[in-house]
Amino acid sequence: MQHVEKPPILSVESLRKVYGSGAGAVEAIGNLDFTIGHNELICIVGPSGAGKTTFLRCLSGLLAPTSGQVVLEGKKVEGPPEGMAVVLQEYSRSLYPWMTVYDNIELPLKAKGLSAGERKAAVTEALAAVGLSSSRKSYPWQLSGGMQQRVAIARAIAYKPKILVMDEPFAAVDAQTRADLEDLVRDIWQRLGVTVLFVTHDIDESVYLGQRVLVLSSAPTFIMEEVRINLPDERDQLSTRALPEFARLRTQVYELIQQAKHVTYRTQPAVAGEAVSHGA
Amino acid sequence: MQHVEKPPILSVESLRKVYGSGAGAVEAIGNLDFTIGHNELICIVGPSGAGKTTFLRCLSGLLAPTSGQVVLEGKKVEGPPEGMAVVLQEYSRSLYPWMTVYDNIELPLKAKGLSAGERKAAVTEALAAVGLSSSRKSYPWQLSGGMQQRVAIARAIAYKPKILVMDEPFAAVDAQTRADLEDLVRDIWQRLGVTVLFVTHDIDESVYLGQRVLVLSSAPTFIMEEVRINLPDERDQLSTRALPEFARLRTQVYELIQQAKHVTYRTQPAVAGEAVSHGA
Amino acid sequence: GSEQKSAAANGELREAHVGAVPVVDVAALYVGEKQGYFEDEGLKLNIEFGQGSAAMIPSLLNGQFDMLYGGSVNMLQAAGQDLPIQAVAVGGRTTGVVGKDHGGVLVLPESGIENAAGLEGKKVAVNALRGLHEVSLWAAIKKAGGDPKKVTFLEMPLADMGAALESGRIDAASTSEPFLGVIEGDGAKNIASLYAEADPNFVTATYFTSTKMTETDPEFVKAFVRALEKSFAYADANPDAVRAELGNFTKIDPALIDSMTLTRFKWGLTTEDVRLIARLAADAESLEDPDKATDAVTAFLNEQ
Amino acid sequence: MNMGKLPIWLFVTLTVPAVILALWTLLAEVTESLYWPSPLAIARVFPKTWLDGRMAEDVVPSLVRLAVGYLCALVIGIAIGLVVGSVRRLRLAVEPVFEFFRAIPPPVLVPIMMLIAGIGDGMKITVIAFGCVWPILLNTVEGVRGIDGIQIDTARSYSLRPTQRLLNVTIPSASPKIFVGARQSLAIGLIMMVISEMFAASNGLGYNIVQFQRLFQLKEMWSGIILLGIIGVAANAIFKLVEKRCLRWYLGMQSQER
Amino acid sequence: MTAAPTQTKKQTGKGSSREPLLWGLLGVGILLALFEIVPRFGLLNSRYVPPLSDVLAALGGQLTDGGFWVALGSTILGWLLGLAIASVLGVAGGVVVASIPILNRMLSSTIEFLRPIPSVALVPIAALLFGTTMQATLLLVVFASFWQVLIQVMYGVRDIDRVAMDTARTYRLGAFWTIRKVVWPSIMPYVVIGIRLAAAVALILEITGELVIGSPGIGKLIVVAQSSVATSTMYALVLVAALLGVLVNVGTRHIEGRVLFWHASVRSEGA
Ligand SMILES: Nc1ncnc2c1ncn2[C@@H]1O[C@H](COP(=O)(O)OP(=O)(O)OP(=O)(O)O)[C@@H](O)[C@H]1O
Ligand SMILES: Nc1ncnc2c1ncn2[C@@H]1O[C@H](COP(=O)(O)OP(=O)(O)OP(=O)(O)O)[C@@H](O)[C@H]1O
Ligand SMILES: [Mg+2]
Ligand SMILES: [Mg+2]
Repeated sequence: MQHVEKPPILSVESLRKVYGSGAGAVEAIGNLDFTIGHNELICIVGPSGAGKTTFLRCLSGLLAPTSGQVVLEGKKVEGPPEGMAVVLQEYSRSLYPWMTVYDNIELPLKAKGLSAGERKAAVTEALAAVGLSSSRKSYPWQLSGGMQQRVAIARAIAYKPKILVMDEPFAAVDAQTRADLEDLVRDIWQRLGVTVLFVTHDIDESVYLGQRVLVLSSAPTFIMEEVRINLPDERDQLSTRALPEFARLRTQVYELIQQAKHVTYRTQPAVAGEAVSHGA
Repeated sequence: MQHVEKPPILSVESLRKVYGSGAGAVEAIGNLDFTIGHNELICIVGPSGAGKTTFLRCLSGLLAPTSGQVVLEGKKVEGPPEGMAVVLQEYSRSLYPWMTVYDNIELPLKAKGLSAGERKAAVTEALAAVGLSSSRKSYPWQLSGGMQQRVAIARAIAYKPKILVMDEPFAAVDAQTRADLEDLVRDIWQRLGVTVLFVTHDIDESVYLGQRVLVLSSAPTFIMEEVRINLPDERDQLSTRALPEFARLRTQVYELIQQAKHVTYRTQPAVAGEAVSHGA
Repeated sequence: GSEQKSAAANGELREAHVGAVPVVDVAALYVGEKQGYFEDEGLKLNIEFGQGSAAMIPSLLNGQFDMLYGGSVNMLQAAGQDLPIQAVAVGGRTTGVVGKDHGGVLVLPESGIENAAGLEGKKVAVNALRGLHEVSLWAAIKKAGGDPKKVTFLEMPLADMGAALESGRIDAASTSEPFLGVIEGDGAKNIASLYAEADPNFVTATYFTSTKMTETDPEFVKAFVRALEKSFAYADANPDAVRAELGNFTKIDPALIDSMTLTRFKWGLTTEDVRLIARLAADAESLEDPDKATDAVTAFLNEQ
Repeated sequence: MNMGKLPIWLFVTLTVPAVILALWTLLAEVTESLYWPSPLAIARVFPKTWLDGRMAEDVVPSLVRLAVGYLCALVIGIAIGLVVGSVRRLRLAVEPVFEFFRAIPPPVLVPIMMLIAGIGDGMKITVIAFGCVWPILLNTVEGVRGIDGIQIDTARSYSLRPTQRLLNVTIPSASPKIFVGARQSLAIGLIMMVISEMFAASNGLGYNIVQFQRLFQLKEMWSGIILLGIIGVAANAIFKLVEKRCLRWYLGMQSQER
Repeated sequence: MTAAPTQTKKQTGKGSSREPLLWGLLGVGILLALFEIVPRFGLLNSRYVPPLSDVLAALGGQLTDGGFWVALGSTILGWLLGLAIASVLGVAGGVVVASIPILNRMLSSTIEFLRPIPSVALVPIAALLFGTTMQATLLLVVFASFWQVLIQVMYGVRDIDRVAMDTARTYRLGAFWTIRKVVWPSIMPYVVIGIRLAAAVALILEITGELVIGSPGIGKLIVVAQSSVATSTMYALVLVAALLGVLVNVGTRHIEGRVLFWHASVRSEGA
């Protein structure tokens, strides 16, 4: 496929995932094959039920692929790899109700072996970044949906991962907060050299954030198209979004998604011409 | 406040909600006071953690307000009123994991006393409307996030309520599906004469859908502004969103939300001048 | 805690752990202790109560108990199954007086049952199936001309028989003091003195120990037996002392104690006493090989 | 595929029992205690003890009582548990009462039951049901209490009728916990079966075990215990089948691929 | 963390800390009243089930008796010790067995085999190993109550939220933190029931053990009372045992309110 400039940190090799077996089997991922470079910011978009979450679960070692593999820094992923933080789509269930917001964010840091002082600094900073400093002593179930989601994001940020994987992380927050968080992600990405994989349904967001946008087809999914985002590296909410190139890209992605709904990967050379040629 | 043309179906009277008591108390709703007419489509926007979900819970009788009341068709709401369907923000937890998608949607219809034939027709239609006809026999936990959300929507639609209350119902679906569902809601609203209350974080969506957009301040919340959407009743995704009036309205709402983050209702005449004058 | 203290105080006294059940017979031990008979032999008694020998024999075998008081039939059954135990002395005995014994079979007056033979076809409660009561009852029934095989025996704790009898759930209750007196007092009729009818010299209970004990420490066993003999003699002569002790180690109502029929503290246990019980037990299908059991359990007695 | 799995299955299920048996045999041979007969000796007495008539006369009646008692406990435990779990104040009031009864040892309790339920099968079934009911009851109560608030809210907002709520929401939601209680009770039922037959019985598996013990027929007693264990394993297998059917959704959900 | 329970307690409002106790007292009060009324009015023969007032009188007699207190002390000691051992073993074993599928499958038949073994059958072995000491009874107590906790915990592990576990895995919390901060709180509702079930079983076996084997405790006093036709005294002793059981309930409920404040079962009742 397209050329990746930076040395690859992650390569996905003919990944395929089928849930269940026999008559009730659901093929979620048809075939995924691509690489991601160091410190890239990749956005993934695709129709609802395409297989994005499934892909992220395979990538983060939570789910064993049916065939194919994910190779991270030269090692095959078989369990959750070190230095990766994942914000799961089910954010509210990923927070532990028996811990305060603060403790929820601190826990992975404890496991990582940070000292008390470092932990405190990291948690406080992350909470401030998502605008929840005042809720640190609350329990997750005392927070609104959007606040819970931000706690999950704060936990991932405080972890200072090498790879940050986020599954629709801003779905439940308002437009203003969303914009702030988008800038936060880009900032972290640029400042800390993190590699970011970002699943979203917001087309503008994918264009605004990413260096590349992968458009997935509906399940069983494959990469329908890869859109390079040739926007300047310095982006900001007002000016970047006003660029004509931005408008062009978002229209391009939008149209691809509209197509994506009707295209799926078929292992047998059956009907959809494009899909087959792509898969082969 | 503003004048409502249609006879009110619902009036919210100095509603206030404080979670907990004593030192740990959180005031979610400062003061809400407004009415909704028959067959109106109201969108509610506001910062994350404002109190939107809290308000919807009070309105639907799931939560007792601290003071004030909600009056529906002349009766004070004290428990979930009949003829109302609610799509909760925690959509995935609102589906019963022990029932298939089909059964989940059918259950409320049974409660309503529909005959088997009617139920079947209603469920099938609703499933088709949200694009999940092929998943009717799956269990909710076998679906992707967006699919689960669509099941919750299908359940509300199949119920054919008089009042439809939706809390960020399209947060987890892709742009294309979202557009389809938006049109579905408007279609139902127009065709069946339903009154709709719709909480969203998507500003475009609120403008595209609503007749009025209520902008809430951050918690403790009150109505910061009410924006009338004077767009033609016949809307469609391409042409309506291209109207200059649409652009103006979305900018207006966007700016209001940016303000909203910094304004809260204070019972004591303390600082924020506007808030107090509004509450008084 | 208290054991160690007293052992330290009387350095020369050997502690004798005796397992028993809280019944009249055991009063002999308390009487003897009070009279100093055991101290004279260099022993200090430490009596512990349990529910029955089946659960206590393991503790005897592992050395927790030095001596056990238990039903004679039980002892034979254990010996019959090759458990290494030895009878050392008599524990209790029938009074030998029909109608005035410490064990009896009670029926409701209106039941029309007149004697042991009348139990045929009836439900009779005993405190342990194939135990002392059932074995002696078989003998009593046979003596009265009945067929014990036609009797339905049911197992029931002594304490619960009164209620069951009164409500008609059982037809007869084979019980012993103090329950005997209580239920009789409530109006039940005593139709058979089962021990006395089985044999006027019937040994109801014995003291026994482990074979290992008789081999490793026969002196202790002999000392215990000597002290016990004196205790029996004293108890036989002074029933009031026995009644007084009963008030101390049981919770029996004082009024009841005065009217209770006591066991007969007659000393002496011979191989023939044991064999008789073994035969009766075998007749009652409760023991397989009476001679083998007798021989096994009386080895120590015979050495004397 | 199945042929290939069989040896693995055999290995997995039989290794631990085999090791335990071996150790036991070794221990028995070394200590030569009458109280620890070797499995070989037990196996030798087993057929004569249980297969000659006792199966029909003792084991079957016991199992019938067990089944009846267990089913009663199931019905009563779930019914009371659903009510008590739903009404907080009722729960607060009756829970100590439950504990009160639960703490009474059967040797004391059975005689009281004899006063009420007689000495026949009724009493024995009552004793079994009494023992089995608590794990079911407690787990049902907790199951009902622990239902996700959102699930209840959904039921309320769609105005489900009480029976519909009970059948479609409360019971399924509590069912994983109810099944834990039912599983616990399975073993307790067997134990209570033995205990119930210590009183006023003249047949039954438990009755025989107690008699063997009383008569110092220890090999026979152990064979009875082994039989109990076998029944336990068999009952559990049946239980698992039922659970698999009733909790298909739950097991599917929890055992999703990770 | 420590501040939390008070915070939630406040939320439940209306002097709720005392309210459960009042309801509990009401329940027990009605029960005790029944115990007085039923024998008094001859619904049950008062010789065999004496009315409460007689039992209380007998209890009064016991309370002044030093031997009773010693016995009660050793019963409580044996009981709590056995319960503690069973709980620790049960929780540890349950977590280990349930979280390692192969171990689970290898052990399941053995567990099912051992569970229904009645403790009465184990009496001789316990007595053989330990005689009439406390340990013999302790063995019975632990053996019987262990299974309750074990099964409860095994099911608790099965019920851990998948997403919660996935989160722990992605952050590589490791066995220590995962068990301490994720598994343990998740299975807590199950553990509480397990310990409550085990507490009653342990108490029953402690007393039965004393009763049958003759190890020290109130069970032994029950034997003496039973064989002495001292029915009221016997029921007084049983009443003591039952009240210990009620104490368990009060205790676990208190603990539950503290450690499960976050759980739906506690939270929903507060609102
Ligand atoms: N546990 C499961 N068992 C069976 N099928 C599943 C399971 N989980 C997901 N699927 C199926 O796999 C497909 C992809 O699901 P996935 O969650 O990856 O979608 P997604 O792209 O994340 O969608 P969304 O944007 O709605 O979250 C869906 O068709 C879904 O029905
Ligand atoms: N159970 C609770 N206990 C205490 N505080 C709560 C509780 N639920 C909500 N709150 C608080 O009330 C406020 C409003 O919450 P609400 O869920 O209504 O917000 P929202 O407007 O729906 O936000 P979002 O858009 O993020 O869903 C928040 O500050 C939240 O912390
Ligand atoms: Mg997804
Ligand atoms: Mg909300």
